[in-house]
Amino acid sequence: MMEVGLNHFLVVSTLLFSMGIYAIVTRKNAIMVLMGVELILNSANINFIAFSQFGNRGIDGNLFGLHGHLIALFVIVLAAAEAAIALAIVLNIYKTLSTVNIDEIDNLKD
Amino acid sequence: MNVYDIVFYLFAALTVISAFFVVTNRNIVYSAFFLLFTFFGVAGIYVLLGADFVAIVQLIVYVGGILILLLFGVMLTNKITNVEIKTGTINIYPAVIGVGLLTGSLLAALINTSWRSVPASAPQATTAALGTILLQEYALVFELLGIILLIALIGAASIARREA
Amino acid sequence: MNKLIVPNLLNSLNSVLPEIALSLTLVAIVVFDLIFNKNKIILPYISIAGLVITFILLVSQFGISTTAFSVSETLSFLSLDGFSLFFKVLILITTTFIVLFSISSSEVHSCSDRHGEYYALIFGMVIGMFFMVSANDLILIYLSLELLSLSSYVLAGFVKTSIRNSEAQLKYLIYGSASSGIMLFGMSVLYGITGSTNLSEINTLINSPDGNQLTFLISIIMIFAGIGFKISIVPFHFWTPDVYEGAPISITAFLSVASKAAGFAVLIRFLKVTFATSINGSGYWQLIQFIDWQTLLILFSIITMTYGNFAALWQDNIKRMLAYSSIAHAGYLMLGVAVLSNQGILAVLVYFFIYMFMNLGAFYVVMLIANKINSEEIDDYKGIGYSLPLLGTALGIFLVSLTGLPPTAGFIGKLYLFIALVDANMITVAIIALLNTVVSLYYYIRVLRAMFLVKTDIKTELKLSVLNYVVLFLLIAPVLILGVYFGPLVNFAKASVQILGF
Amino acid sequence: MTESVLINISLAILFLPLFGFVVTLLLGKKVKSIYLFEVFILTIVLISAIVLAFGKLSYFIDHKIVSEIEWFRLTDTIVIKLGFLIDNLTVLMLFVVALISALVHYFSVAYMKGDERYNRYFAYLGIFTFSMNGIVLTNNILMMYIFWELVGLSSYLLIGFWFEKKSAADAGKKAFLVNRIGDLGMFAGILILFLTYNTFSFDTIFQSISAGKIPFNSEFWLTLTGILLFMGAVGKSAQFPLHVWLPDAMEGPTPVSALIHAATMVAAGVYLTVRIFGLLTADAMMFIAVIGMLSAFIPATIALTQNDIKKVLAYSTVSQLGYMVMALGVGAYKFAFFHLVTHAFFKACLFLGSGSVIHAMHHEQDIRNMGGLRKKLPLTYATFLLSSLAISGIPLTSGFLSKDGILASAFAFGSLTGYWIFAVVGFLVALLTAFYMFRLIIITFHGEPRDHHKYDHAHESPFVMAMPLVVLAGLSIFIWYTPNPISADQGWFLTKWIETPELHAPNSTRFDFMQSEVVAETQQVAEHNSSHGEITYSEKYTEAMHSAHYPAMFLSLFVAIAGILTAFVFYQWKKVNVEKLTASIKPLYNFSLNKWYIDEFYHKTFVAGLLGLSKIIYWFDATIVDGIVNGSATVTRAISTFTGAFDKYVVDGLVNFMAYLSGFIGLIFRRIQTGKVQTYIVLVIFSIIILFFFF
Repeated sequence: MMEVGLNHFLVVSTLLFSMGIYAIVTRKNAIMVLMGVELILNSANINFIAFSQFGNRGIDGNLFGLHGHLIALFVIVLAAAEAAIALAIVLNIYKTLSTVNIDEIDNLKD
Repeated sequence: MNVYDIVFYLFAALTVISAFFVVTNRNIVYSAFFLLFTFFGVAGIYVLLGADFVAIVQLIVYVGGILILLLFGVMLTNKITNVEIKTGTINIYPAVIGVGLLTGSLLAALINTSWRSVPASAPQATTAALGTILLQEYALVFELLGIILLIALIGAASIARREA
Repeated sequence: MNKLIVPNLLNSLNSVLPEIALSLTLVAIVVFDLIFNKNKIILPYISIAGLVITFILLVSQFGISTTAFSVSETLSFLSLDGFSLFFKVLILITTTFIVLFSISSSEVHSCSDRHGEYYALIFGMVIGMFFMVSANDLILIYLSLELLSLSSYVLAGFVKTSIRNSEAQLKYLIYGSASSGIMLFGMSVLYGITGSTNLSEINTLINSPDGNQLTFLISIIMIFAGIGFKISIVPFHFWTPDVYEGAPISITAFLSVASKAAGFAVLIRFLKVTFATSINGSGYWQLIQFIDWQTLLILFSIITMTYGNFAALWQDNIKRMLAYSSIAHAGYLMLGVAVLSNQGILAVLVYFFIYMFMNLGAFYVVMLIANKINSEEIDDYKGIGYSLPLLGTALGIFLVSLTGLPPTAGFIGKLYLFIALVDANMITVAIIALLNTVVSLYYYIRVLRAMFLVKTDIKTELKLSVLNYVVLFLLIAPVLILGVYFGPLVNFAKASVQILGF
Repeated sequence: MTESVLINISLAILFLPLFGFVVTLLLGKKVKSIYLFEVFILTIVLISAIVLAFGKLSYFIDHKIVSEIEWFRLTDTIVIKLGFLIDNLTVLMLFVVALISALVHYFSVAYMKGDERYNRYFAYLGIFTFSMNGIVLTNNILMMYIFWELVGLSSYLLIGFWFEKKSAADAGKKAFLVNRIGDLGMFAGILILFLTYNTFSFDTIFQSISAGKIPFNSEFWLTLTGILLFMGAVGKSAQFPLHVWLPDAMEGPTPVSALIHAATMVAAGVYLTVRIFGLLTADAMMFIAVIGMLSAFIPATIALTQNDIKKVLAYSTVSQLGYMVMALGVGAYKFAFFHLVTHAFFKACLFLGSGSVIHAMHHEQDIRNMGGLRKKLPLTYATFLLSSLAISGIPLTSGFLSKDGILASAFAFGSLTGYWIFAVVGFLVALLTAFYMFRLIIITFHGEPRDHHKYDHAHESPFVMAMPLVVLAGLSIFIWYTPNPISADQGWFLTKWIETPELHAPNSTRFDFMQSEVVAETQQVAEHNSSHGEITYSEKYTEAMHSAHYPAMFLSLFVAIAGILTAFVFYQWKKVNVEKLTASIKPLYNFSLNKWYIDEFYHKTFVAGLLGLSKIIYWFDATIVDGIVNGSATVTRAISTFTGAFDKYVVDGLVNFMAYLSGFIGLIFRRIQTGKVQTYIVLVIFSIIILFFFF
C-alpha cells in the first residue's frame, strides 16, 4: 500500500458524498434524507481541509493556508442552522400530514 | 506503513462503513447511531489532517447538536410505542446506477488530477491563527453567519410555535 | 498585510451601509413585533420605511465602482459596481411590491400572529440576495445563497395549516439542500484545483490545467447545479412548478423575480470574473478554453425555454402555468448570458427589469382573484373579464407583455435579446427562441379566452381597496410606458454592464 | 400653409382617435351618450384629413414631408427614430381611412342601437382608427410593425365583439392567429433589414439599396426579404393561403366588416407592399403576382355558391385584393393603389348596403329568404346597384377605370414577358365577379319576396344609415378621379397625385422592361421624374400599356356584360333551371353548402374531388355545343367546391395539426413531473452525469 496522501482523503470524501446522495434519493423517511445531506456537507468539509493541508498554489509556493479550515467551520455552523430549520419543517409536516414519508407527499404534480 | 497510515485506515474504515450502514439500515434509530460513528470518524480524519480546532467543533456541533436534533426528530415523528421504527426505500435501481456512475466518474477524475500538493506539514495548533483570520479577513462572512443563525432561529421558531 | 486590514474594515463598513440598514430593519421588525403584540398592522410600514432608507443609501452609491473587505490590493470579498447596483435596485423594487402584496394577501392574513416572522424572513432573503449580487468569493456566495434559501424554505410553507404550503416547503427544503450540497462539493473541488475561493484570484491561478480538464468540468457543472436550482433552468428546475403552486402567492412572486435575479447575478459574475481572460473591443468576452462555454449555455437555455413553454401548455392551474412560463423566461434570459458579451448582459438586464413588472403584475392579479374566488384554476377564470373587468384587463396586459407582443414592454425585452443574438451571429438560436414565443402564445391566450370569451352567469363582486388600485397602477404603468419609452432604462442598464475585475 | 402645420394636423389625426378611445372606454359605463363624443372626434379627424389632403396636394404636391424624432439609441451609431412620412400616398390613404371610418361611425349609431356594449363598440372603433392611421403615417418599418400588431389586436376585439356567440369568438381568435403567421414572416424580414442597414427607416433603406448594399451581399436574400415582408401583407390582406380568416370574420358587426374588411385593415397589406415596392426584385414580384392571381381566382369561384350576403361580399373582397396584389406583381403600381381607393369606396358601400338590408330584415343574412326588397328599400337598392356596377367594371364608374387599368397592365405584362396567365385569369375573374354580384342583387332585390313576414316589416333605413350609402355610392362615379370616363390615364389622380416610385433593387434583378435607363425617353414620363434624372419604367412598358389599352377595355367590357347577362339569364329570366343544374351536381353542391357532411368524406376529399372534376370536364366537353354558359358555370361551381374544401380541410387541418403536435410534446413533458421530490433529484443526478460525458 502506498503512503497515505491527498488522494486517500479524496476517496473517503467521494464515498461519503455518494452515500449522501444515495440516502437522499432512496430513503423514504424525511429524517433519513436530512442525514444524507449532512453526509454530503461532511464530505465537502473533508475536501476543504485536505486541500488546505496538502495544497500548494504552485506559483509562489504559498500554502493554501488555513482558509480551508475556516470554510469547514462555516459549513458546520451552516449545517446546524439548516438542521434546525429542516427539523422544524419535518415536524410541521408530521403535524399536518401525519407522515414523514416523502414519497407519499406528492399531491403537487402535473 | 507507519502509525499515521494505520490510524488513517482505521478512521476511514469507521467513517465509510458506518456511513454505509446509515444509508442502508432499515431502522432509523440504528441509522442515527451509525451517523454518530461517521461523525466521529470524520472528526478523526480532521485530526489527521492537522485540523484540531475543526475536529473539536465537529464533535461539539455535529455530535452534540445536530445529531441530537435528528434523534429528536426521529422520536417525535414516530410513536415510541411502535416497535417498527423502520422505513422503506424507493428508486433503488436508478439510484444505484446513478450513484455508481457518479462515484465512478468522480473517483476517476479526482484521482487522475495532478493536484498541486506538497507533503503534509507537521501539525500545528491552529486555533489562534484561525481566530485571527476569522475576525480580520473573514469578518464579513462572520457577520453574515450571525444573520444566518438569527434567521434560522426566527424561522424555526416561526414554524414550531403554536398557532394562537 | 495585517496592518492593512483593520482600517480597511472600517472603511468597508461605509460600503455596506445598505446591507446594515436592512439588518437593522430586520432587528427592528423583531423588536416591534414584540412591542405591538396585538396589532401588527405597523410591521409592513416599518418594512417599507426600511426599504426606502436602504434605497436612499443605495442611491448614494451610484457611480461608485470599488471593492470592499479587501484582503490585499487586488482581492476582496465584495465588488460594488454598476452591475451589483442594478440588481440591488431591482431586488429592492421587487421587495417593496411584495410587502405591498402581502398587505392584501388573505393567505398571509390567515396567520396574523406571525407577521413579525414573515417580514423578518423577507428581510433575511433580501440580505442574502444583496450579498449574492456583489459577492466576489465562493464561500460568501455559498453562505448568502443559503441565507436566501433558509428564509425562503420557511416562507414557502408560511401557512402551516395549509397542506399545499407544507408540501411545497418540504420539497423545496429537500431539493434545495441537495442542490446546495452538490454545489458545495463542486466548490471544494474548484478550491482544490486553484487554491483559492476568491473569484478574481481563481482567475489568475487557473493556468493550463491540462490533465485536470475533467475535474474542472465536474466542479463547474456541480456549481452550475446549485445556481441552476436558484434560477430554475432545466434540468435543475424540477422543484419550480411544485413549489410555485404550493407556496403563498406573494412568496411565489418573490421567488420568481427576486431570487431568480440574484441567481442570475451570481451566474454572470461567476462566469465573467472567474473565467474571462479578456474582453475585445466590441464587448465579447474571451473565456478560458477548458470547455465550450457557449455551447453549454446555449444548450441549457434552449432546453429550458422549450421545456418551459411546452409543459405550460397543459397546465390547468394558473400559478403552475406561470411557474412554467417563468422557467421559459429563464431560458430566454440564459440566451442573453450565452452571448457572452456586454451586449448580451445589457439584454439580460433590460429583460429582467421588464420581466419584474410583468411577472409581479400577473401574480398580483392572480392573488387578488384568488383572495376572492379561492381558486387558481384557469377554468374558474371564466367570465372574469366581465365580472371583474379591471383585473381581467390588467391580467390581459401582463400576459400579452409576457408573450412579448408590442406595444408592451415585454416586446422591448425580447427585442434587445434578439438584437444581441443577431449581433453575435446566433441566427439559428434566435429563430428557435422566436418559435418558442409562438408556442407561448397558446397558453397565454388560453387564460385570456377563459376570461373574455366565455360568458358565465356567475357574478363575482370584488371590492378593491385604494392600495390595490395604486399597486395595480404602479405595475401596469411601467409595462405600458416601457413599451414605448425605454431610453432611460436602457441607459441605466448600459451604465450597469460593467463588472469589476475579471 | 407650412410644413409644420401639416405635421401638426397629422399628429392630431393620429392621436385624436386614441383620445376618443380612452375617454369612451373610461366613461363608457357612467355616461350613456359618450359615444357621441367618439363620433364627434371622428368628424374632426375627417375634416383634418380633408384639410391635410387639400394642403398637401395644393401646396406641396411634389414634396415629401418627413419629420423625425429620436426615440432611443441602441448603440452610438444605431439610432432608432420615430417619424412621419407625408407624401401624396399618405394623404390619400388617410382621407380614405378617415372618411370610411367616419361614415361607419355614423352608420353604427343607428345600426348598433340597443346593443348592451354600445359605448365599448365605439371605443374599439376609435382604437382601430388610431392604429390604422399609425400604419399610414409612419416613415419606418418598425413603427409600422407596431401599429400593424395594434390593428391586429383591435380587429380581434371587433370581430369577436359578440363573443357570446361561439362562432364570433372563434372567428376573432382565428383572425388573430392566422395574422400572426404572416406577421412572423414580416418580423423576420424586418430583422433582416435591420441587420443589414441598422435602421428601420424606409428612405435610408432605399438609399442604401440604391448604393448597392443588399442583405448578405446576395440577390437571393434581397428577394427573400421582399417576400418575407410581403408575408405580412398576405396575412393582413387575406391573400391565399392565409385568406381563411376573412370569411369567418363576417361574424363581427356589419359596419365593422365595412370598415376593416373592405376598406382599411385589409388594404393595409396592399399599402405595405406599395411602400416596399422599391426593393422588390423581379423574382419577388413574380411571387407576389402569383399569390395575387390565386387570391383573385379561388375566392371568386367560392363566392358563386354562397348564400350568406356577407360571405359573398367577403369572398369578393379577397378576390379584389388579389387583383391589387397581382397588379403590384406585374408592375402596375399606380393602378394597384388606384384600385385600392376605388374599391375601398364601393366595397364599403356594398357592405353598408348589406348592413342596411340585414338591419331591415331583422338580422336575416340568408339571401334565399329575401327577394323583392327593391320596393321596400329603394335607396339601398340604388346605391347597391351602383356599387355593383362599379365592381363589375361598367363604364362611367370608378371601378371600370381602375380595373381596366389593372387588366391592361396584366395584358402588357403578358406581351412583354410572355406570362399571359395573369391577363387570362384577370379577365376570367372579371367575368365571375360580374356574375356573382348580379346573382346577389337579383336574388336579394328582384323577384318576389320569399319570407313575407320579414318582408312586411322591412323598412328603409334612417338618415344616419342612408347618408353614408349615398356618399360612398357617389364616390363610385368616375368624375372624382378623371374627366375622361373611359380612361384614367390623363386624370389628375394618376398623373398628378400618385407617381410611380423610383426603383431601388439592383438593375440585374429587375424585369427587363423595368430597368433604369438614363435620360428621358418620352416626354410625359420624363416630366415626372425630371428631378431624378433617370426614369424607371422604360418606354417599352408605356407603349405596351398604350397598345393594350383598347383591346383590354373592350374585352373587359365584354366579359362584364357577359357576366351580368348570365346572371340575368339564370336568376331573373330563369331561362336555365338553376335547381336542375345544381341537382345534377348535388353532392358537390351540398358539399360546399352543408359543412357537416364532410366529416365522412374527409379522407375521400381529394379522390372524390378529382373524380368529380374529371367527370365534369368530360361532361363539359360533351355539352359544349349545347351551351357554353351552362358548362362554364358548372365547372366554376365545381372548382369552387373543391377550393372551399381545400381551404377548410387542408389549410385549417395544418393549423390544427401543429396545435396538436405541440400539445403532444407537452404531454410527454408532464410525465416527468411526478410530484415525488426524490425522483426529481435522481433526474438531476443523471443530468449531471450526462453533462459530464457530453462535454
